[in-house]
Amino acid sequence: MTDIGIERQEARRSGSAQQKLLAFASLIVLVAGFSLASPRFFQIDNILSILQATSVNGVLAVGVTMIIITGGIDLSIGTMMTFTAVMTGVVLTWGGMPLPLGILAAIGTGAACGLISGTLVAKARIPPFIATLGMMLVLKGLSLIVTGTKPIYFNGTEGYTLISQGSVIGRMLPAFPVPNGVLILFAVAGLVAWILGRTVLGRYTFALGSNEEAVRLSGVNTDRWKMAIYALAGGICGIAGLLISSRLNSAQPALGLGYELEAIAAVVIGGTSLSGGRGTILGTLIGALIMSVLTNGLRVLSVAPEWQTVVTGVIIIVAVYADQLRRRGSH
Amino acid sequence: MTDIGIERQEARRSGSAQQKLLAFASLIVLVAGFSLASPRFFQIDNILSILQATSVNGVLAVGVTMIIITGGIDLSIGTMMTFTAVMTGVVLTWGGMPLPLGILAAIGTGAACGLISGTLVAKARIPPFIATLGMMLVLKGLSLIVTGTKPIYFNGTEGYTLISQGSVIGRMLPAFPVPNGVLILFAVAGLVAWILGRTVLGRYTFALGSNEEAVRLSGVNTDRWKMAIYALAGGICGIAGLLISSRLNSAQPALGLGYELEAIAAVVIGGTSLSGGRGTILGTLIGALIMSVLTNGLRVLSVAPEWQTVVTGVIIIVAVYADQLRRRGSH
Amino acid sequence: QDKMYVALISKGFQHQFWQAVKQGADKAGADLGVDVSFDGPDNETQVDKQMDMLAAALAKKPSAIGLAALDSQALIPQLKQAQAAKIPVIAFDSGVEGDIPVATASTDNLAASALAADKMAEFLGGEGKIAVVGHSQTSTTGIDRRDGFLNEIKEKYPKIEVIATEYGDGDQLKSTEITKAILAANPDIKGIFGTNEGSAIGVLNGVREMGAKIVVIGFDSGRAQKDAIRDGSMAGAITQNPVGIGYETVKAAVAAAKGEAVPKQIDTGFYWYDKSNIDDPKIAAVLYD
Amino acid sequence: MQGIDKHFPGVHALKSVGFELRAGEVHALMGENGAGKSTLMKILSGVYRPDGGRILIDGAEVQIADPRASQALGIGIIHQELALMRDLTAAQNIWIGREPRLSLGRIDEARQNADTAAIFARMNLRLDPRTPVASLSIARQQMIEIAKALSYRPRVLIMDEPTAALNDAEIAELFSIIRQLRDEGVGIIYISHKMDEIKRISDRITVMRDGAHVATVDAATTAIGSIIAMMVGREIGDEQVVVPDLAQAPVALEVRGLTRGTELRDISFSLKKGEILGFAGLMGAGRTELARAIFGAEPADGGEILIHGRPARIRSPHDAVRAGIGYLSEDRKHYGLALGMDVRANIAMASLARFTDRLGRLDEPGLRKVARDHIARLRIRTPGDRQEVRFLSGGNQQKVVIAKWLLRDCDILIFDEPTRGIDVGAKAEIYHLLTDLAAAGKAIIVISSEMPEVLRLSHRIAVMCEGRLTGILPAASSQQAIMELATERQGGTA
Ligand SMILES: Nc1ncnc2c1ncn2[C@@H]1O[C@H](COP(=O)(O)OP(=O)(O)OP(=O)(O)O)[C@@H](O)[C@H]1O
Ligand SMILES: Nc1ncnc2c1ncn2[C@@H]1O[C@H](COP(=O)(O)OP(=O)(O)OP(=O)(O)O)[C@@H](O)[C@H]1O
Ligand SMILES: [Mg+2]
Ligand SMILES: [Mg+2]
Repeated sequence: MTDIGIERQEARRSGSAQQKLLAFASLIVLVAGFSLASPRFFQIDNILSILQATSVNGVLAVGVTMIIITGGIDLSIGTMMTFTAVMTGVVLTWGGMPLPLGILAAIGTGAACGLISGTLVAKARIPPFIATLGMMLVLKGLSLIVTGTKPIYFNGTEGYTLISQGSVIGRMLPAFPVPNGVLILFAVAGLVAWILGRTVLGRYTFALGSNEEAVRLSGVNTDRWKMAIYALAGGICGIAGLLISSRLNSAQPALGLGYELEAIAAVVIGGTSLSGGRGTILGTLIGALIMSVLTNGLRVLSVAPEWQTVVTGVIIIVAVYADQLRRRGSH
Repeated sequence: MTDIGIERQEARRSGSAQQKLLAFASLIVLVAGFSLASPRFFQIDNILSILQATSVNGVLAVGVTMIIITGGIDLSIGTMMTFTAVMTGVVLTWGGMPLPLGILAAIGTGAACGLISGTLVAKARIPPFIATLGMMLVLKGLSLIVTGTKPIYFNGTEGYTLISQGSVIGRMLPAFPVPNGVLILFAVAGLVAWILGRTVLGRYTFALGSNEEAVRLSGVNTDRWKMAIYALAGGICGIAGLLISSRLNSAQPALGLGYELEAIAAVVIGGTSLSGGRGTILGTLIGALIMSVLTNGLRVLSVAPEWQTVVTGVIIIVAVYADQLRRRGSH
Repeated sequence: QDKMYVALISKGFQHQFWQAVKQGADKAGADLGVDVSFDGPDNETQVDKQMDMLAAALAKKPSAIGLAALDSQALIPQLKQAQAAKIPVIAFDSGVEGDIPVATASTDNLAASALAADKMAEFLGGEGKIAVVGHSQTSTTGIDRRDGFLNEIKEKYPKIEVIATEYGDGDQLKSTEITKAILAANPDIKGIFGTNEGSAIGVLNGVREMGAKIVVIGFDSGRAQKDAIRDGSMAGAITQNPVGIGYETVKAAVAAAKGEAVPKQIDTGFYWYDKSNIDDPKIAAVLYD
Repeated sequence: MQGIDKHFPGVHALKSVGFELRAGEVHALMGENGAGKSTLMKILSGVYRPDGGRILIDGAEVQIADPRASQALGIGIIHQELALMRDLTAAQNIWIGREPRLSLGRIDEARQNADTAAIFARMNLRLDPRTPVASLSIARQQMIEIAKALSYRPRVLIMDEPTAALNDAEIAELFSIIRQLRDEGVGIIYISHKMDEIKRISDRITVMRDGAHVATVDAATTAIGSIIAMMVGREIGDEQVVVPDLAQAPVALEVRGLTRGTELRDISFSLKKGEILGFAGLMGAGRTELARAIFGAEPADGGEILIHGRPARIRSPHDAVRAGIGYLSEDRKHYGLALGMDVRANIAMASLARFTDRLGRLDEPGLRKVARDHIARLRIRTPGDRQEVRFLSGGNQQKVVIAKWLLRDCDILIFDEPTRGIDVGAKAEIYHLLTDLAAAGKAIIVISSEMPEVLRLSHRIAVMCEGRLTGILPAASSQQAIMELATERQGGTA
């Protein structure tokens, strides 16, 4: 990682705006390809399903993008999402509390879990991989224990499913009933993009990933900021917990494992580097969309499931390779 | 010019040997704890089954240690292991070939897959996370496709189960019938430790993880070495494929997903840094043992499975934290 | 002095179905005054994890073992070990090849899903396009339920066309997305069969989100399926008797450990339930929430 | 090299530069920060490909596509930025890619260590070849790079600021090696900003300015003044230190009995407002350790730190900065800069709180303004304040770190090798700046391995040896007196 011999990367900066647009191209190619292959693909209903399918993974990916930019990783996001959903269930269904308290419970639980991970990473200096792996196991177990391994249903809470499935836009524009879940994804993405681009927290997020020691030696309380970032990402997991439990109208305690890999994949496909210091929310959104377009498209084409896996693997590699070529080509 | 520097570095170096011994302490504490908690735990049979349970994960972990030391990651090891087992099944059961060819098939398939990942990483400059994620999906699909989603049984191959379950030692020392799988694990670990410690390949493994650009500037063909390392790790996955299929007397095409995480966890618990440049095989072995002692011990204590997860999560964090404290304390 | 101890190794523990089995086993344990432990891997691919669990169980020297084998062939060496140690083995949920298990308490999944196929045909009037959302492409229950359903359709209902068979790993959200993709690709589809609780609820959610009006048939029970059957969004479902499976397994295990004779096959049965009979006490007894 | 051209985005780094090196000469390459010296050398060593021009060796045109090709042609280089593998040992770093092998791909570590020890002996460097590089100070890392270049036995040896982190004793050592190589017929390209060195070692001098070749002159017959004039295009006055009367000034920083292990032993001194205290000592004397201890980067085990007369608890750099201490590290790459971020972000890194509103929003226009002010004030050569720092030349990177601490406006500033890699012109400006800061009431510590720098700046000179403070001398002390204290061992043995 010297700064010698970086000719390869020297065009990065000037190309970076352009690059995002180009990463978008992979997505366009996929959409175009599937549209040609099946008339059923590019239908308003199906597009809305794809967007809806992106919402949970997208929110998780946006949250973990921040952590990855600091040079960390969070393996617990999948089970944390589940745990926040469970806690919402506890508050709403078992406790009979009003909806806002349930929302607070989800976000608060996520933030608290994130803060614990962050503390383990920053203060106890446990590598993020281990701290969050431990957290993932703990939260997985806790969800099962709290619920007694039974789902908690939200039947008692009027309109809980509307959080993700209702459509505020649909009421105004009946032709384009974008589900609220998608709006929430965009809102969260917008918020995090704003934080990353415009606030001190965002600045330190990049700085920590770029050279943590230099930031510390600039007199910045790096531990505190890092904990804040993990807590924020945890809160965002809580939003994902709301979305998924609203879609399923229940908190499913056994679900969640494996969601972290999918979210991290979206982040990396979106061009964020796992070694930290670099990344964009727009890229993450595109990465998440690429994943769900791919999954949906192959299903719409009725590709056999085992071939779906193979093709997904190949296309992920090709998409990132194309991106790579463009970067190299752009100087 | 003083020799303070020299004195201090010597203290450091001797500290590192000590450190490994201390990481060993976490393992000892676990074993002692479980032995006290249940008389069933420290029985020869149970110790042997713990060792047996470590063999597959241990071999995978040893292989991926090399890749992690280069600063890379390999998510495909789990499904690659399965794919190599499937190819062995194809050669032995379907093809009716003799055992040595089957062994060659496993190791060869693994090495070939590893070489492909390595090429994607080194030549196409695809981030290891994505290259091996793609590989993981492709191999998962291919295993299902090749087998037609049904397991291939090795009933036609005399003595196939002996690879892992026979006991060469047991024939000499009937009181301590250590299964061959465990011997193979130790042999592989010994070989890789030797490669890392004594050979040029090992040197470049550390060098790449430490500062790849500097290695390149020194005129080393970094791409070629990186590919060699991925191929070697792939070959080792092939050995894991032999072990698991020998234990199961079959190639199970759906198995494998999730094994990568467990192996990587063992590596990191063993003190290897995910950012590369640092790591030991002894540490990885201890990490793998910690994981299987933990799992077995909790089962022997009949802890409910959901609590098993919670306790495992906590102990992993605590073990690594203890290690961290010791390191900080030691200077 | 020692209380008898029965170790149950299942195929999983997180799903409702397995919890119901565990509930039955615990009840039998209480009734018969024996200790019961219940363990299982995270998912139904982890054959070697199950092996390690069996090894740990053997180390505990139980009076008997109950086993829901993920791959019975693969486990044979360890089962022989149990046999040598004179620990009787009871197979549950699905059978174990060979003569090692002294008894098998299971559901005939092939027959159960054939019944689901018959019901589907009945609702569709014998023709139309349908799809299957399975929970596993490789586990024995997954394969049996898929094949039982598909074979029955193929043999008896030539005018019904199965246009897609997908697998959602029993994950509700994944099954939801799969269902939506199937519906998007085939607007003329008439029915979908979900092969376990998670798949069935996923199908239900997908159908609901797409606003489709089709016949949904499920498997197993659980609160959401029961509600859906009551409000008519699910036509009906097949239920096994998981509590019974657990109970009978432990009962047989205790008997075998005492050296008493046990029936080789214990059929715990399966039932079709829909709006009309869901509150029937006989059915209600085998449903779980 | 003829007509070499190189563009970077926004920068025309080399404009048809010609350069000629004879066998057996030491050819100094000079120019301001960002003039293009390193870029030219990176082209010669295969790191960059030129956009235009030819390279001839022994009259024949050669293509240098990558570092390996350059090595094969007998070209060795010591890069300005250290390119070491920190997790490997000194010997392993030196022989990377050329390990002595045994059968089966094994490495002959014993021979490798012996060979390394031999090179170290030649350089008079006392260092165990098995020492991990990560645990070495910058100066020693620099020595490793030199050893590595020597081990290649090159025909052409490029040294890009090899002495930036070295002190006089080591430089003398290095020079005797360079002379020896020159006498063996090796052509040496020597880049440095230390004018006295250039005169001492070089045969010819090539001066570059703004990416263009200005002149090549004979070293013996050209006056330093005119070389500087060629470099910067103007005259630079040489000033003497004026010690202000600080009798009435309050004490800003007092250190009492600071101790940590064997690295720092019972160090006490005080620093007054408006004072510049220079720290001299040999490599490894513990000056950096002292600075890091005061700054809380690696807190001390014992002793007391008083700030403005009050005891301060400093357990982390955060505490230190809040207490009004700033520390510029000698290792800008690892401890000073976020290389992947832009100039603006780096300059503001220590002062973001000032530019943040209650919502946590950053005042970007404000940041842009201060960044541009500092770029102008320190003459940082960059296409703009949004350029990533890693694309800046070494000296300009150093200026960015200085700008970071100027912006922070601390009462007490500790500058560790502040002018590392900075050109003569800029150096004079920075000296000015430090003097002005002191005059404005700041208390400043300057750690430097360059004796002239210490003498030029300091109001008092503290000397360290082996982790002890061996004495504090007044401004007008002789180098002789300083050296005596710097080598004063415990028990008097030298
Ligand atoms: N990889 C790069 N990308 C963009 N610009 C670069 C790159 N490398 C160098 N430059 C620019 O080229 C110019 C020449 O830089 P170079 O490093 O050659 O200067 P230098 O003469 O070695 O200076 P110094 O004395 O500070 O080391 C500078 O303006 C620098 O910002
Ligand atoms: N980060 C570090 N970790 C361990 N040892 C270090 C570290 N930095 C420096 N050292 C060692 O500590 C000793 C004191 O070094 P220090 O850098 O404090 O000396 P110094 O007086 O600043 O000299 P200089 O900076 O000129 O080398 C040296 O032997 C050096 O090798
Ligand atoms: Mg330079
Ligand atoms: Mg120093």
